[in-house]
Amino acid sequence: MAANDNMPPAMDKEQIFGMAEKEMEYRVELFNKLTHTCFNKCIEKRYKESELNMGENSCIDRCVSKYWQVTNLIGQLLGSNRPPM
Amino acid sequence: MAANDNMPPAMDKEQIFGMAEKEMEYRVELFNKLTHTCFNKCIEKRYKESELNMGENSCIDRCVSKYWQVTNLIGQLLGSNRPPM
Amino acid sequence: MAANDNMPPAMDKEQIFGMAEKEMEYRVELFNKLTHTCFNKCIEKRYKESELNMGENSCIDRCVSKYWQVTNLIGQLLGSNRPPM
Amino acid sequence: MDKNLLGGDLDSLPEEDKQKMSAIIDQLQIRDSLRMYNSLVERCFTDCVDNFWRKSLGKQEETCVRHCAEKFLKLSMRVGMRFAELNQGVEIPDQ
Amino acid sequence: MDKNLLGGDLDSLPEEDKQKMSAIIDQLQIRDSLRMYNSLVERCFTDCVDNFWRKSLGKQEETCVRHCAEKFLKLSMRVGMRFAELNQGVEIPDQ
Amino acid sequence: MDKNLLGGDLDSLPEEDKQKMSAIIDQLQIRDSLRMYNSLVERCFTDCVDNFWRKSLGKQEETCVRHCAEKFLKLSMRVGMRFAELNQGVEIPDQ
Repeated sequence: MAANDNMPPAMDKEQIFGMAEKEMEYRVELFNKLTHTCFNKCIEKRYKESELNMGENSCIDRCVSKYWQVTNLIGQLLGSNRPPM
Repeated sequence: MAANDNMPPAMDKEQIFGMAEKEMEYRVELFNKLTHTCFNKCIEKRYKESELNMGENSCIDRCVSKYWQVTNLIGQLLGSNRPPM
Repeated sequence: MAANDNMPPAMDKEQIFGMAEKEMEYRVELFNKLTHTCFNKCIEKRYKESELNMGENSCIDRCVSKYWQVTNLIGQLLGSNRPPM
Repeated sequence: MDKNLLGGDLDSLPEEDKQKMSAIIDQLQIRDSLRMYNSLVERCFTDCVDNFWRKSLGKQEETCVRHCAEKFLKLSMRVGMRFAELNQGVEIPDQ
Repeated sequence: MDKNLLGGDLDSLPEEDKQKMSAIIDQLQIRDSLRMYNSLVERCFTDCVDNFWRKSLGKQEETCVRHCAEKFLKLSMRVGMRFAELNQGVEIPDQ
Repeated sequence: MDKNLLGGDLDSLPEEDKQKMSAIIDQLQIRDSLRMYNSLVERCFTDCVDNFWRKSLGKQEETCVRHCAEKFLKLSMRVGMRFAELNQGVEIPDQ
């Protein structure tokens, strides 16, 4: 940490962009895992039609809501005091 | 898009290499998913021998062919009018 | 390979850092796959308590040891004569 | 994934940084959509294709793949909407 | 993942390279811990949440998620210790 | 993965770009082969090792791992050949 003080500012900026990139990668991954997990939980695998039916739609809404809560809960356990996004 | 006009050419080139890299990552991932999926579909999990038998070999050929067709089919649905590679 | 001889040294250094980065990514991935695989093999999915019990603890130790051996075994098959890390 | 979910506060950055950030976001979106394509193919193939007696997709398999992909895209849009609401602190009304 | 498992021989490098290597390691660690967070959520959600009649997590689901995550973290630490021993050539005693 | 499947038209590029592109391809191939190694270990371990009463691999487990890995490598080569044919528009004969 102390070493930061005499690092060139260009290096610092590089790292800030690097951090922002990792943060965005995390959001993309969160969204993708959420989507695939709720697909597994809510969609019937026979694929008889291409529309989402009412049951699937409410399942999706509740799945997203519960996934969000689990993300927050585990975030607290991991000791990060910030929201998932 | 309009902003592109006054961007330095170096930036442009950077982006072209970035695009080419993503495209190649996509091909590597396609090939890996294809390989793992056809392994799951065609190979018996008891691993009694180290050779592929005749049944496994024809299964692999057809699996690759059908996977290719599914890639094209979903590519059309996604609105990209280009072949998978 | 021959082309390497007249490449600028800056390029060389870039590639060395690139190699080191891929090598570290490999170690991180090895560790993560090991962790998830041994979780799947050793932990009971009912999650009745938050402590690891004695049976789980010895299972984990043996799982890590066997995973290590499989990594070495497959490394030999792939023809790389170096240890997994 | 929607661009707005990636980075919200680009406006506060100086012009040069904004451009660089925007380029990073573009690259991530391209990579993400190519990965989504790959994982959608893998999922629908795995769920719909189980017969390897012929090398061509049967009519029933094709319909299954279409439905699978369309359901996935609709679900993905709905998840995106709900996700955006949660990010903005909107409560999802129960049932 | 522990920093020592990533790169052991940084000291032998010239100062400039050491800094660059150290920055690469930092970036990998940030990415790794964010990925671990994501995959832990996915695992514990998948194992613990199966009822979608309500939009809020039930008491039992919450306990299950806590236990799942705590077990994972303890296992991950133990795996890290055993892994480090194997890297240093220490034999794990059988029994 | 075979280099030819990654980028076919390098020859049309100017020398400097060709070198840069070639370096990108090299890096992707290294990463890909390390990932393949990792996923092969995970797959064969998961399929072949189920007994945790001892810390050493049994004879039967070792044979299983060998067969698993060898089958995977043979399958991977065959998939690569078929894949290359499809990329070049060659039809796979049905039968």
